[in-house]
Amino acid sequence: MSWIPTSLTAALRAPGLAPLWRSVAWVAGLFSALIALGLLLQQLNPEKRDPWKSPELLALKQQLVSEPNNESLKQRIRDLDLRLRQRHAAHLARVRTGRWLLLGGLVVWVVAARQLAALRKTLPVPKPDPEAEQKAEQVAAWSRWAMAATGAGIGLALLTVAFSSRTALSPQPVAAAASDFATATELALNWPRFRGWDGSGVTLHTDLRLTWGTNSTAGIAWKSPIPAPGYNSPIVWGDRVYVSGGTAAKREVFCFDARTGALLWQRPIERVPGSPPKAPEVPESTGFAASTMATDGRRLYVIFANGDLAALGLDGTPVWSKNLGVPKNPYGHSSSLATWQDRLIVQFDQGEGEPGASKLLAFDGPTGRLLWQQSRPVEASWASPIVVELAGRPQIITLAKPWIIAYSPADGAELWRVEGMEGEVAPSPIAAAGLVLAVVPSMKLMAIRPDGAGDVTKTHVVWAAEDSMPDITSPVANDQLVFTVTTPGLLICFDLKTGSKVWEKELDLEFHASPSLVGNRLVLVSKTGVILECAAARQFKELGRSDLGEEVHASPAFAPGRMFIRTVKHLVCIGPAAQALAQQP
Amino acid sequence: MNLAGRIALAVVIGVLAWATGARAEQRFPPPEFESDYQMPAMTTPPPRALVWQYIDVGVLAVALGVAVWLVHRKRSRTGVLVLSVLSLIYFGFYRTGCICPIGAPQNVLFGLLNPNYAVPWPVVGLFVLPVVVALFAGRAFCAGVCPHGALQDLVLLKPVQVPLWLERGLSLVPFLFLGAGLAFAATGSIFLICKLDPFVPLFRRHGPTWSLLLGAAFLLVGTVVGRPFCRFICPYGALLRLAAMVTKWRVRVTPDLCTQCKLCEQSCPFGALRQPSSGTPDPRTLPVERRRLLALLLLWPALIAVGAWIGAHLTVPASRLHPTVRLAEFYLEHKKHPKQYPIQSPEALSLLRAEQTWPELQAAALQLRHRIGLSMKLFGGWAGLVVGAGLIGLAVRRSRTDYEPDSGACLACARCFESCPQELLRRGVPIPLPTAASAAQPQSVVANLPTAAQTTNR
Amino acid sequence: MTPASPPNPPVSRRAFLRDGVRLGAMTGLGALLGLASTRSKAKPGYVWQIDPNKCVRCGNCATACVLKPSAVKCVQAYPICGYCELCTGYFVPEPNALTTAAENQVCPTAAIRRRFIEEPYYEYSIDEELCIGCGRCVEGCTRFGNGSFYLQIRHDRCLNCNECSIARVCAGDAIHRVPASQPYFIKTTAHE
Amino acid sequence: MRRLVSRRWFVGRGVVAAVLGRLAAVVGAEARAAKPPANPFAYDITKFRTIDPKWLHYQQVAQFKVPRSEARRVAIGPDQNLYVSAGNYVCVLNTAGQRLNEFALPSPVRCVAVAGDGLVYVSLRDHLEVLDSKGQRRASWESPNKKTWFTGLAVGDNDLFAADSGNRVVLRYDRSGKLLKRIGEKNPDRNIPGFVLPSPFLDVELHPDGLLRVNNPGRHQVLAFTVEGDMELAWGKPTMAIEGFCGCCNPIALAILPGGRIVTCEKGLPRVKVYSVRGELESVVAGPATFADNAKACDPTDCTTGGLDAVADRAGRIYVLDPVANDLRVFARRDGPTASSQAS
Repeated sequence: MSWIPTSLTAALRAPGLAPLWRSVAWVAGLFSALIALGLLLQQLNPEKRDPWKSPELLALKQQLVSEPNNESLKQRIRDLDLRLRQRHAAHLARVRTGRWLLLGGLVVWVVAARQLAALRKTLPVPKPDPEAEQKAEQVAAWSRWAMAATGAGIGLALLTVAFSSRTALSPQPVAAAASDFATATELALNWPRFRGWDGSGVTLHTDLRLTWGTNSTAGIAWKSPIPAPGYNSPIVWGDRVYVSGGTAAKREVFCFDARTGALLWQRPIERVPGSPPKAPEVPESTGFAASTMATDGRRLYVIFANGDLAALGLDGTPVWSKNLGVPKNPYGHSSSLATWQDRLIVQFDQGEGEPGASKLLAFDGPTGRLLWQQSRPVEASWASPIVVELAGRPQIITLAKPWIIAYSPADGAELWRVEGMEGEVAPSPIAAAGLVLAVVPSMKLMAIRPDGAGDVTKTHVVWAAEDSMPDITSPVANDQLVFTVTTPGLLICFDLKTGSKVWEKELDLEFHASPSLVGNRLVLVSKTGVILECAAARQFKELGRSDLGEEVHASPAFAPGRMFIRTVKHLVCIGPAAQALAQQP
Repeated sequence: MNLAGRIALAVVIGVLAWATGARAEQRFPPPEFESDYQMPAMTTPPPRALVWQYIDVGVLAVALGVAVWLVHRKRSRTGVLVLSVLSLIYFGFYRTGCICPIGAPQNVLFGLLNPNYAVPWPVVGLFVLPVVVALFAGRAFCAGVCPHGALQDLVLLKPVQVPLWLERGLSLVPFLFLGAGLAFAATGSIFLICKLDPFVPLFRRHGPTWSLLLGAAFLLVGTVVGRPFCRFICPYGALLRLAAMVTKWRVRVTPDLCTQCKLCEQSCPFGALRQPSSGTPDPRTLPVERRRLLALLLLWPALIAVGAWIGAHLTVPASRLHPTVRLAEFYLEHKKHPKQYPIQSPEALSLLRAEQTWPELQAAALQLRHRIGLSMKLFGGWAGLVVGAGLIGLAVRRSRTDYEPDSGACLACARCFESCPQELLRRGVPIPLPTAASAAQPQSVVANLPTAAQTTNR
Repeated sequence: MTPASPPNPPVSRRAFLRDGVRLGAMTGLGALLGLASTRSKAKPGYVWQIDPNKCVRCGNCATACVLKPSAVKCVQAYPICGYCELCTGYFVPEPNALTTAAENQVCPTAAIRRRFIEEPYYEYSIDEELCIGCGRCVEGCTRFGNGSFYLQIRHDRCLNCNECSIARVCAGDAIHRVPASQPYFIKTTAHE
Repeated sequence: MRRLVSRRWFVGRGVVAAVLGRLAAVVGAEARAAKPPANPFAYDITKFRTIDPKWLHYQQVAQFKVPRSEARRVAIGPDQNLYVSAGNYVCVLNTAGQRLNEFALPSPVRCVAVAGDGLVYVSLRDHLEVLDSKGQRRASWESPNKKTWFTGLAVGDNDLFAADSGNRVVLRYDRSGKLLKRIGEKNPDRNIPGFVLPSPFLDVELHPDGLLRVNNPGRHQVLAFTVEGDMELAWGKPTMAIEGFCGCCNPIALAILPGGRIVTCEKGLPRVKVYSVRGELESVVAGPATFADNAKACDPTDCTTGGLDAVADRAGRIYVLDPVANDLRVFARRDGPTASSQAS
């Protein structure tokens, strides 16, 4: 191999060949450059060529979903699809050949350019260099600096990287914080707020005896005195029942054992930062503890008429408390609390609609931090908000004069609003069969489609039934019928789909408690303590009544096999007696 | 049917046997076809057969042998050139890279530290052979066997000399790169050296745009700067450099008498050729140099400590190169600032996995980060060590009587041989005649000869 | 002076030093070989492969491979295929009709061949030249079917990079080195 | 001069390439930094995951774990107790989920049925066992077929029906274990299409109207057979839409409500639905949202690990077994005409 290459190289390096090599080098170089550029462009945006990303094709396929029998459309899809895929294949082939061409071009270029370079090579003309040594010293010095600089430079670069990066990764568990609230199922199986988890007054625990005839107390499992007055309704979590009570002097939370009725603990809410030293004047008709408590399954929340708001652990240990200011409210604050995930939702309406007076507030359950607040263009109201999943999104539904407004619990953004609330708004909204039902006190019942945005007064009111309507109690509904009962005792049944009246019935009773649904049974508790059970059906049918013999203003709460009713003095449990319960799961 | 083919068949059969083995009877029967339908088998084309890996090692060994012979015995630049072309074709364009000796150190270390990856013998061979050769005969691998080197060598057209001081300054980089590559490989984070390799994508004619462009850029720079990757980046080169420093048979411009004609001075495009320097130091500078050396020796441990300290602080960003840690961090970030990722997007699916396996993932990530922190400290220490050693190396004065390549930096490309008149005489190759371009040239040569003689007689 | 003549004293000291270091290096390499031999029992080496039970069909296989089109392809495990007429791996979620027309196919490159066997059974097979390894069909088959479609790295195409660029971004952490002697996962799911 | 030009040319190209490289890098970086693009390869079925509330007439009233792992099928006895086949056991639970009794068997129990007289019929993979109400083994019946794979049982006053997925047939035995008939095998003359089973989910139920109901998952249908093996009617159509059955093989399990309406269970998109006897969809009991674990079970492993089973009690409550979550959920109608009647 010694002589062949040498002679060969000698031949190739005949000086005469220089121009040839030069032109070859130029041609090959330009050729390669062009190919390389082409390939680069192909490489830079391949997406354009990917058939599966063609917006046109996607659009056509989308269109086909809406018009499945459009043959010409199908044909267009097929043609386009074929065209796109052929283009894709062509692109791949092009790139493949392009790469080989580039390789070839470069080989030729390298060979030619090398020959050229060899031909141009001339022997160096070294001159004796007297100060070579000094130069060497110079270079040595520079070298030291260069090396130090390299080291330092890299070191600094690494340092900047090191100190510009933060991390959240640590041995602490994070998942715990994620679910600091009960699941929807848990909430639904308990009675975590006024009128149940979704505020509809419907219980999932349908196997319970509600009445037992009038002249006995057979149905009463137990009956325990509540140490402090209050119009709020009981809430239930697990086998605990909670109520609040209050006077100008002292405001408290009480916890009862659901099985035995024993008062397990009572916790005064005192030394609340910002709480007025002297309790405000509030009328007897509402008192200090008209608002029902709420729980997210981890903490209890309670609010009083003096604006004190507090969170307790399920065992009564204080978590946080604050004062929202004494509400400007002729009857005293009575809107009940609501929760969403680990958030507390407070509807705090006051005044005559002066801007900024009425608010909707969301607090972080564990800390009490204010997460967001929305000022509401409404007057004081006494209705309670509900938080429900409607039209695929969680919504807070609020009633007050003059607006029905829905908010997003995540950020408080207003979702939609409907005008038309009048009078003193006390009945709370409910959601049934995908509709929102709102009572305009003693005037009408409205059904609203909750999938709108902005002011949907014109567009989303499905129906409105003008009739003698409640001024205190809230409606209740299954997915076919809606029931309302007025204070003087007029019970009306509407068709949920149409709003047409199905039947009405004069009851010889007065009502402050809102009606409830137990399976297909409608339960009413009268002001005088009469429990009335009738069929939630298209004809009125009384199924039974019993008498507690005590005044009742609060709405009942439910647990598996039990119903809890707060009378003016007592907490009453309707259901099998404690020892009977022991066997039950 | 060739050997590979037969092995392929064996593998397929093996796989099928394994597939239709123990659990087969558990399988719910597919439909019984009334037509005489034969159910096709799933094809399993085998990977590149094992023999070929041994063959590669064999070829490597042979090529190394030839290279040594060409450089030390035959002393033929042309030969080396031809060999490098062949290597480029075989190791480069035919074998398209992985696993190559440059990446092999990572596999070796990874294999030694990772229980469920045992280094295959061929890989060990790829790693060891060039080093051994370098220990005895210099960087023959770089000269004509490494496809990366060959490629750059071929495109080197108009060498410009990189100033020596810059050369020395940058010569630190390969060592640091080697340290980083090993540090990451040891923890299984990433094979950095392979990830950043600029030429393998060219050999494959496939790869991410950025790396193809990187390769192109290196080649373009390489047309004027001799082998930029080999000199200023290549981590394996750093290893071989260390080995070649203590090589037994050094590459010399000529085995014969050096006439100090300086004709070879410019002939090395890689800045490896060193001028003669009298070992006798200048008495005026001597104390300064002594003090400098002393200071550096004392400074060395401090440098190492600083390096380790920096390394320790690199733990967090470095550990992000490990997919597991990265996922854990991504998950936590997502928990803090939730973001809606499109349905079935990789991000969404990764987050789902993190969600489902969080405690284990967290534990794994933390453990990994601990290990990575350790290796980063070591890397930092190594960096300090390298810088210190470099400075000290400069501080000690070497004496050279002749023009000769620095045995560590010399890539044994045999270029300088051609430029030495003595060598050409020895080989009976005609000395190139002066061209019109340099008329003054012959005298200069002649003029130098006596001075050379004097210097030697001194 | 001639090459034969003994070198000057300082050089010889250096030479001695060098010999020492070289010896050390050699012993070091020897030790390394020893260690390696204890660790690697003539392992035939490794290849990259996808564990179908960890694969989550994120689509990275189609995009992240250094090869275009990817070395990952969908494979059909015929013995566990249901030969369904309505193949959720072949048809889009709501096919307009159970025909091979473009608008009904889930595969973006029409790489799945549908062949009638007998009422009501159809054979589905993959044309690897067209398949890009996106895993859309795998998702459909796995979600509603027997999971007889699944993604595998095809070793006649795979370059077996030292650093598999898909493995680095795999959303399911499904890609790992497997012994080259068993280069494929063969699905044998017991249907229970 | 040319040389200079050419050098500049080299350098120029170098610069151009470098610039392009940087550009590409920057573009790439931005592409990565920007919000992720939708996965072009997504197989999107999200819109089928949510169910129109107008169908949801049921609500969950209870949920409890199955005391043993690997729950497969559930049956209800005349005593209104639940018999759950789980692992190698048959667990007897009351409707509140308390374990009342437990029968151990030698190998995994595929399915179970309880006769009016309290006898418990259990199918292991390839044969049947008869237990008394105390769990004492009374008899063991072999299957006439090879590669038998029992996946469904139904028992009437004097017949037992066993669905054999392995042989794609429903076997009719008398109560003494004598094989009387092979029902549902492909038979063009009696225009019986035959069962198409991509995976072993063949179920059989005895309907109050005296006909058998058998699912034909590969055809996305429910078939009605006389006990003599004549096919009377078939309903069900393949679609992802709520009113039909989707995927490769659905429905996978059946249950009969008092009054004869038919409950169907599906895998893939885990759904439990109620159909009229004629096969019109009446309501959806629960969907993927409820059975999240089950829905996930289909990825990353394949869908044969998913699936549901259901039974209905006298009060019309539906008990759904989720083998993935290994629990039972109890559903009752919202406007329950059934809800008031006391269960257990």
